[in-house]
Amino acid sequence: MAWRDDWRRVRAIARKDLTTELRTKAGFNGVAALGVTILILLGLALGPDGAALRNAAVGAVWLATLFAGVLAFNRSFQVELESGALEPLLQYPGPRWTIFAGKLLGNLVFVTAMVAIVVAAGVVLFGVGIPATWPTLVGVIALGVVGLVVLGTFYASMSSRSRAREVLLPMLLFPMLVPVLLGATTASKALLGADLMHEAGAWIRLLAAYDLVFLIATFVAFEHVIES
Amino acid sequence: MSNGQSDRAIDVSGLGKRFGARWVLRGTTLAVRPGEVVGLMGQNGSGKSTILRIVATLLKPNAGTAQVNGLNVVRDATAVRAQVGYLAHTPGLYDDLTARENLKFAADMLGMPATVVDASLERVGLARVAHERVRGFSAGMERRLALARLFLRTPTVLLLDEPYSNLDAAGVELINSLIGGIVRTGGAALVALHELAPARGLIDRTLTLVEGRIDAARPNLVGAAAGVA
Amino acid sequence: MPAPDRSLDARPARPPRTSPWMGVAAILVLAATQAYSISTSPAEGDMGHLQKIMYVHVPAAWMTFLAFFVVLVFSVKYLWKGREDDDLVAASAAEVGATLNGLTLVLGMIWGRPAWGVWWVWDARLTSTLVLFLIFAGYLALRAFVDDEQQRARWSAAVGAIGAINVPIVYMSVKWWRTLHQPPSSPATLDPAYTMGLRINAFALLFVMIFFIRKRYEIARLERAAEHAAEAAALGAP
Amino acid sequence: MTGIVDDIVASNWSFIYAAYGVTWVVILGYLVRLVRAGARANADYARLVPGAGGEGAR
Repeated sequence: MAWRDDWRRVRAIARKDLTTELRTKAGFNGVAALGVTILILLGLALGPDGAALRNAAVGAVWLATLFAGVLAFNRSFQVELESGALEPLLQYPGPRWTIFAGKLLGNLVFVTAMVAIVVAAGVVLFGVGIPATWPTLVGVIALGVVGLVVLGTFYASMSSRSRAREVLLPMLLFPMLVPVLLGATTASKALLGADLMHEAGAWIRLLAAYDLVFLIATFVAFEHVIES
Repeated sequence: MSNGQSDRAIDVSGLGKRFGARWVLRGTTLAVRPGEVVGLMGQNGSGKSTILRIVATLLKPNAGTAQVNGLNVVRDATAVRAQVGYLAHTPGLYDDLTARENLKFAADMLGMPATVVDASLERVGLARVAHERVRGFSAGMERRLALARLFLRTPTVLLLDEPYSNLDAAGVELINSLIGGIVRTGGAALVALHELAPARGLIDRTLTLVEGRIDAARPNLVGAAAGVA
Repeated sequence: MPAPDRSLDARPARPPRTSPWMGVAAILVLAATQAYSISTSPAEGDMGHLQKIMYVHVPAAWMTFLAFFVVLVFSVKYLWKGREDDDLVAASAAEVGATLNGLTLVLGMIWGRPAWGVWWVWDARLTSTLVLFLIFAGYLALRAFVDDEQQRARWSAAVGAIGAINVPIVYMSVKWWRTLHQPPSSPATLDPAYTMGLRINAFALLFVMIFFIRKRYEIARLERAAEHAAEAAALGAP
Repeated sequence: MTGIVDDIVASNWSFIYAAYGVTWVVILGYLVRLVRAGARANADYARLVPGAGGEGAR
């Protein structure tokens, strides 16, 4: 029965975060708009040659996702800090990992929605043809998003409570995401081409392993990190 | 007495806590027995809130120990949290959720059935505005809603931080009925106060904090008042 | 398994001091091994005397990884036991490791310019060393930006352990990223004439690093001991 | 050795000097940092712990 209570807590936190986001709207719209703006700026910086743009599309989309995503993670803890809600949250009985899982779930939905917009914008703006292997491509994006959200949520739980949080989160997060960036961009590029060298499979395994390793590591470490 | 039953609901011994270089608690020792309501007096910054937050497992002490029903607040934090009801100085509500959603969230986190939510709203007199967002609430309404969270279940130890501020006479009555209800079932309460008046008749004794220590020389205000009367 | 509360009597006495002569000796030995290997190593066929940079670059890279391994071990140990000393060892090793890491990168560039004609190549080892540097720059920034020392210890232990886990993954991913697109620049197969020089230099630098970490740790302990003394005075402990 | 190789070798010496120069600047620089931090910590300790007597007492 305990796991049912825990799952109820996880859902409650995710639902609460998403309801707040939905009602304020400014948050999601702002983050998604930033992602698209970064894409447009990259297009201007790299264009106007069509072939060069198509070549750079994958990198541009992932960079826009990383930069806009960083804003989402600090936000999700800001909600707790602004109204002094973190203390009651920590005072509830039940294991602390449920807090992390709830935040993770909420951020996953938030960032997935944002990525959908950024990818759609990237396809249009950079003139990318959708390949026949698109379901695999969606899988690659999903694996990349999970890696981003797991570490982003974990580091934001600290950076949101430190001095200079706007600087600290990217400093901690971006170097950690190098394997995600390389894996997601290379696999996506391979799938957009014909994947003649069959390299996408290896990258997908790397992404999956990365997600699994850090999912476990952050769940273990979160309990030590969340307390004040 | 590391776990199980104890003759002390709250047992704080030699507690030290600092924030940066500033020492807020300097070896505080106090105890509250089951069925007892103790008022914690002292000026602003004397460390009242810090003691409550340590006992509520929200802060870790730099020195000394604190126990709730024989459970150590650092080692057995999860078990302590299940027994303690804590009302913070700030309401800690989510502004963009309605009153009812805020309570439903608390019920989910506490593992209580959803049915207690409406009863609790009724009890604090907020049933009428249950579907309004907290953002539009007055300070007094926010405090009532924060209080409603404590009515969701029956803790054995209540920790209240300045519960009477921003409350009208009816609100004061609510707090007192909450404390009374807990004490009748053998629970205990530690209440941080800056004036005794609203809690008179309910408080068994008072302790006064001066510079992070219990001042032994200060008279028990409840006893003193009784003596005069 | 949260960190246990520290009771009043668990106050550390004045920490021991490593003799400064150990540092002098380590640094003199390093100078001697460098002089020996520079003067005895023959000029290499392709690169001439340029290979002499290897005697500082390669040991610096090895010691960087070793230092961060120490960070990993003591971070995990801190999360497990909650002993303040472990946090201080991890912090000291991270600081020394980041310094050596920066040195490794600069030496790599000084090597790359004459050897390859460019200051930087996106080679697997160079790139992952750079990422490692960034990860631990983040670690040190976190330590600088958090004031509460219990919080700082817990947070940096988590960041240190998770950052160290990432190091092999980064290395592997950068290597694949390179090899799947173009052949890697062939690593110079090492002639036996150079291995001896490399080994003794690595050991000399190891002694210097151990001295640095120990000294840094002792200073941190001394600072903490002074704070604990102030704590005892504030609490009026017997 | 041919003259061309000699030229390359000669030009490379400046990079070798640079490499060893940087190494010693870093090592000695860190050493200086440690010595100063150590002196400061010792002074603080001697000030805050009466009777400890700074160097190695207790």
